Amino acid sequence: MDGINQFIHFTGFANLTIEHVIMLCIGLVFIYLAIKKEYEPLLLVPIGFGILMGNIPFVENVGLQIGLYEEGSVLNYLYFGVMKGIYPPLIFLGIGAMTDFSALLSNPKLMLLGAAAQIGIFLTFMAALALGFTIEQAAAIGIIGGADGPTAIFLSSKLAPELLGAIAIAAYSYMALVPVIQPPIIKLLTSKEERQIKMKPPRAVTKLEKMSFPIVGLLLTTFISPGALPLLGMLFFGNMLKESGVTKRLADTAAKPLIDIVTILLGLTVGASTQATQFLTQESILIFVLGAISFMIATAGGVLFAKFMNLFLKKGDKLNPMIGAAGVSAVPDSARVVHTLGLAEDPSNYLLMHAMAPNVSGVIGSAVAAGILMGFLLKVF
Amino acid sequence: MDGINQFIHFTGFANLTIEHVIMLCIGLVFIYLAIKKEYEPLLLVPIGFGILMGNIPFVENVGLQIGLYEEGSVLNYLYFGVMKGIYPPLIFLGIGAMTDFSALLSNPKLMLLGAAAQIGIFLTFMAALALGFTIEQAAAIGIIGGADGPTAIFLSSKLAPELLGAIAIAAYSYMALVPVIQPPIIKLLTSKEERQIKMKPPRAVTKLEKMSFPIVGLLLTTFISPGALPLLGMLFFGNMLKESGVTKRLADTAAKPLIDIVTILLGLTVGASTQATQFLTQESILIFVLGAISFMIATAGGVLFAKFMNLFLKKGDKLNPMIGAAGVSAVPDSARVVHTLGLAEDPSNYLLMHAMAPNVSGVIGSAVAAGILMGFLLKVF
Amino acid sequence: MDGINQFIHFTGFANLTIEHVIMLCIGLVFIYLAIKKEYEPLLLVPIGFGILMGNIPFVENVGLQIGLYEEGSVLNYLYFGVMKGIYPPLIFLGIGAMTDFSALLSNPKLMLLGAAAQIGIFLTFMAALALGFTIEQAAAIGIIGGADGPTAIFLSSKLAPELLGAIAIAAYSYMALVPVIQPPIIKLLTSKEERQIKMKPPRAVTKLEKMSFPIVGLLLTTFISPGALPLLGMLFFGNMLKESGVTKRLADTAAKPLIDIVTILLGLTVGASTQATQFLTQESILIFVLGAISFMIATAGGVLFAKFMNLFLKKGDKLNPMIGAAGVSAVPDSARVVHTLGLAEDPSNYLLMHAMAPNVSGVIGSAVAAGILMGFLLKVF
Amino acid sequence: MFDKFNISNIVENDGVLISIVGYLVVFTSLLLLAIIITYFQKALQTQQRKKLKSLGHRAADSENLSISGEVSAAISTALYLHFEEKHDLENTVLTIKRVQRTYSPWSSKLYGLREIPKR
Amino acid sequence: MFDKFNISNIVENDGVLISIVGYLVVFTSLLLLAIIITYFQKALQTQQRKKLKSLGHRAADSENLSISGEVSAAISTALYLHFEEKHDLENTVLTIKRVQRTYSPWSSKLYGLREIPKR
Amino acid sequence: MFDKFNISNIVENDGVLISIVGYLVVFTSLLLLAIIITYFQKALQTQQRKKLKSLGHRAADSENLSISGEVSAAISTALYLHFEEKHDLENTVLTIKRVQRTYSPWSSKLYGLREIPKR
Ligand code: NA
Ligand code: NA
Ligand code: NA
Repeated sequence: MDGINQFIHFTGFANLTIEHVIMLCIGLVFIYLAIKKEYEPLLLVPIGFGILMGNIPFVENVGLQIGLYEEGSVLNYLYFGVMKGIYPPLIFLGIGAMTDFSALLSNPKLMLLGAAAQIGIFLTFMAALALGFTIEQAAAIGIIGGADGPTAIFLSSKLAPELLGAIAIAAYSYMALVPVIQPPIIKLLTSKEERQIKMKPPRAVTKLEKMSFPIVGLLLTTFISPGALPLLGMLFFGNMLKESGVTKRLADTAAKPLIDIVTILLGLTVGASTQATQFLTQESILIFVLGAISFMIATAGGVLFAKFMNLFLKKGDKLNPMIGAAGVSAVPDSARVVHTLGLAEDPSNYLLMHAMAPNVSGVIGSAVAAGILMGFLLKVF
Repeated sequence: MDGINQFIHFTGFANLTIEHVIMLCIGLVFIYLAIKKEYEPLLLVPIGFGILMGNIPFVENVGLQIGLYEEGSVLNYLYFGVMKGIYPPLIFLGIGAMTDFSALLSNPKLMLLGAAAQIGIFLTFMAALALGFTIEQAAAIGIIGGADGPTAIFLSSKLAPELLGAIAIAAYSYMALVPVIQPPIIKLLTSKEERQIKMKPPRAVTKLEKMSFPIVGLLLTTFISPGALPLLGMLFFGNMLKESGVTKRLADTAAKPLIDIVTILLGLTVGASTQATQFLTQESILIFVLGAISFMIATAGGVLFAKFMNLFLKKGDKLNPMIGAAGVSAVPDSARVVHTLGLAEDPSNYLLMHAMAPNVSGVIGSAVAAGILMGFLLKVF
Repeated sequence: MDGINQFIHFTGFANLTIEHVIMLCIGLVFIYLAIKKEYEPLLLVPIGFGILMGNIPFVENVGLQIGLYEEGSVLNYLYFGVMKGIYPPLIFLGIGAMTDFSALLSNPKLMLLGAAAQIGIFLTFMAALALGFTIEQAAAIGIIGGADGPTAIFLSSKLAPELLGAIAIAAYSYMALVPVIQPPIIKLLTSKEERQIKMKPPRAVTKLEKMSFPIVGLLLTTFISPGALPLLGMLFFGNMLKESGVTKRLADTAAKPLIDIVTILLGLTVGASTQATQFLTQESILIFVLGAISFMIATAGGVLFAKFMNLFLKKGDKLNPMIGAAGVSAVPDSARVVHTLGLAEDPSNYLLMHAMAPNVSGVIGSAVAAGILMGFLLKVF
Repeated sequence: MFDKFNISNIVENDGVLISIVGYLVVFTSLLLLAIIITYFQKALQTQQRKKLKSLGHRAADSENLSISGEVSAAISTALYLHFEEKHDLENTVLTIKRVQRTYSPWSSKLYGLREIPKR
Repeated sequence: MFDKFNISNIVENDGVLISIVGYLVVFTSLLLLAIIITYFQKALQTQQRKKLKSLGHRAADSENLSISGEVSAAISTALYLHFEEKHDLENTVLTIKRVQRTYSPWSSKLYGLREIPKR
Repeated sequence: MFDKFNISNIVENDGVLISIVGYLVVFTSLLLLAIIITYFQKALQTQQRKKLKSLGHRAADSENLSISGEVSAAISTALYLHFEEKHDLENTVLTIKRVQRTYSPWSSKLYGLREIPKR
């Protein structure tokens, strides 16, 4: 009887709490959204399943080595790459190897929209400060507004590892929900005429320009913000492999098996890091609220700045202000949202290529912002 | 002359012992069986070559950093994933991503055969106890009867790392030898009529069932046996990636480069862990004997339970008892053995699809068993 | 104003030195050579971009965790595989999985040319000793003459980690410059008649010979030089996977995603290890000079030994002495250089297949040499 | 080698108890899984039949929802040929055509890395 | 939950300062990048036009160096169809054919691992 | 920079000894390898010829067991074209067709992960 008792004592049923149930349901919702709505499935499926795996109830710290937070467990070893900020740069490497920066190169002034949308980061940073978070935590929460999962994970791992799970989940959730969050804000801030503005077709970009971009981009952005080197260095390195024309083999590997492996491990462990016993706190909920606000501010920032730029542009060159919303990044979803809205107003208005420019520069923008925040806050002396 | 002496002192020839010769021959036999007989070549070639590499004689512990057991050597670093039980769950991830559970879903009652065959684990466990092994060692030895390499390696790494090499080699050897071990036992326990029983064609399985299975399977099995989470969590996660329909890219990577890389490293280092100076002991030989017995018991258990089930099934629904033998797992070899035996009796009797159901549920069964053994034996309090 | 000052203090502009500028230019030259001249692009692009990333100026050791030499930085984690000598054997694994040793098997006596060219290693070793390097450093510098990047990195990581960056950069630079370095030396040492010698077509090689080679090669070379086990073991293991005929799946993975991932990480971090603050020393320059001499001696050694062999070969069997130059390895560039020179003398003289034999045996030769040097110098007792 | 064999070792270590509990648990988990799957499938089929009916099909019987015997035989034959290594046929019969989705710049899916959205 | 809201926390922590400096720096870096790219492109086009002229072409105007409107429309249509998941068309329109280079022994590129050299 | 050059450093450190032993060992290993391969091949050919004879072939001479000159020339030409980057030809000549084995559920090879067995 003793053996049976012990066995029962170890089962998940014996250790189940209401928090576990809540988290398991959240995991199921993530998987549902990924499969049914196809919201960011490549991330929501691993994260959702990770949430399930991280919330199977068990007796902690008796040497079973099951949980992500137990030293010696497999999940703990795989989580190492998240905790130490190793996975995000590798993901950026793969992203660089699959990104075509042509849209941005053909119309460089659109990069400013990617800068403007980063206002979400800094306003949220201040709001989090006001709510009593430490300055490091506030910075990590603010970066959710950058709408870049790897950047958010990287900065959190350096500044506020205790919030990493909540920040990562918030960032990816809202990135997945971009098609829900952005349209009302865009419509609120633009007139019908503005939404119907057609933009000039982008000009062709030469091979030499594409090859030079990763080098120029690396030198300029990391000279200004050296803290962004791990992220932007890898992003531009990946892009160099792609555009050099002589390293296709390496670019292919970076853009497929390497990024896939890292995505699987990152998604799974980030999901599993939401172990109910550690995750369901008031702080986590606050982070979710701040994250949502952050996304909205960023969207508004991009759109309003596009309207501001229009004041200075002559007639034929005016921007469709909706593409400013793509500056939040959340690549490529927000660009696609803009495109869809454009088609709704005028079925012959294809905004996707134009929206991609602020979209990818938003990535650079938030990585630069992360680097600056690290520069300010990681100071030891 | 001194230099030449020193050089000679360091050569393999100067350090060769009879044990090295024996192990080198075993390595050659593994490679031979893999290439000539095609017994599990994807594992026996790496393991066999690993045995060769692990048994090149050298002067140990003088800082050369050659041997697997020398800190700082490459083999030692690569062995880390075996020692810490990291590789097996990653292999299960890949296996999940390539396994189609349709056969099992279309006839769930066949899962019981996969449970029945696990009797081999527990009887061997008791036999090993009787022979004087510690309880942790006995459990690790018993799991050989689960006929699943990764499960055996995982449990050994947690419970009895000192026996890991011998257990892994035994498990994979017998899995390779399934076509030799099983047929006589199956024939002994079944009549000709039984072996000729034809089973109803399996029914089709919907996409929704296949998608739900990894979730239901995860929750149920790991709630009952949380210790199985690292293995079964990854198995079902891989299957989720495969069946979700929206993460094909990740499933492909898990099922090809990821599992291949891990298989190469695991096979090689498990092979190299058989360094003669540490491996050729009476214990190792005992483990091999117990492993063989374990496989036979498991086979018998599966077949006999199928006959037992037939007592309760009405005429047209009777099982061909041979498929019980597939419950040991050793996927897919034991299913194929059953199929071949079926064809020998009646060239129109295709048992493969039916045998796959106990075959894959045997995998789940032995992972659950491993989890329970860990729960009983890893207790700290 | 304080904040702005601090920000400026952290920028690359504020920390830029003339050494950084020099290194950045070297990085650009590497990338230029890779893209424009296609000299070893799969290595020079990652190394070149790594040099750029390693020489973005920043404030060191204030916790920013940017630099390769700062503990906890991403580059530092990725550099682990270089420092501990893990990447080179994995590259050898991939190389083994893509190398066809037929050329060598069809005319085994050509292997001696691969041995002869290793004279470059030992003469440079002595020269470095005379110049005041320690014996470990001298051995690591000498191995540059082996013209094998992974071997050079592996030996340096074990014997002289402080010189690793310079040695790796020197080795890869000269491997890339083989088409520039070798032709004049070859022409100097051979007459026009010699360069026009046609060789018998190689005979076919059976599958069994190709399958046995990795086993025989492993046993023989590592019995003689156990220190070469990490490199040669992996090389022959990869080749076993390729030639076994039953592990194609694993060979494919070793030869593509695995080697690509390792190449990306190795190239990038070796490049980034040239951080100006640590790299630009008189020692580094000496190493470059010695490396160049080493390549020239090796080339001459191979050619002269081919001429020496011709003294003993009867008329129809004479070697074209140019193929001796391919014995330095730098696979496959030096073989191709020989081929091109051969065509220049006689457009119907195809030397490539003949040159591949000394070419690949040069790889084995320098790995054996590395093993012996380790045996002599890593002694602890 | 087997001289140390001593049955009392088993009892002292709770070996019998652990074995019985362990074996029962393995059985229970797979049995429960089988039961859940079965019920889940029944629920699904009921729902599906309702749908089919409401769409005007004749009451779909279970036969219609399963693989027919002929299809099954075809699969078995294919598998048989497969294992007999009739290579020419094998490749014809079993090749599964995979259309790999191309990752153009516009579907590069930075971060999101998501597949092409439907709708 | 929001009761702790206290604006003075921001000022005490230099929050405003960091935010302003941070936002400005983000702007500056992307602005500088945009400017450099623009100038680089102008320099390139000047050079290119010179070349074209020296080769006897009529003075190439900027139109000739850009994607024409028609091409752009075609691309947009393709993308539209792509996102509307007209699958049959999609695969026709957007498939990028990749010729994977074979790695024969002779291009195995030990160490060097380099691609096939031109010239 | 080279002013520190001092030949006595070599002798003091056993540099000459190590070099001579080292170089000899490298030679020896490759020489032994060459010898073993040669003998192994001879043994194989003897065996093969016996087999061919026993099967009623005319005594197979060594020519028959090697690549003929023409084949070799063809290969060389292909390689030549290959390196000269006659791209159109290259792809025709050197493409090696790989038939990737499909991993259907039935050959999924859990654990075993083995390839399809012959027999
Ligand atoms: Na962003
Ligand atoms: Na099993
Ligand atoms: Na060499």
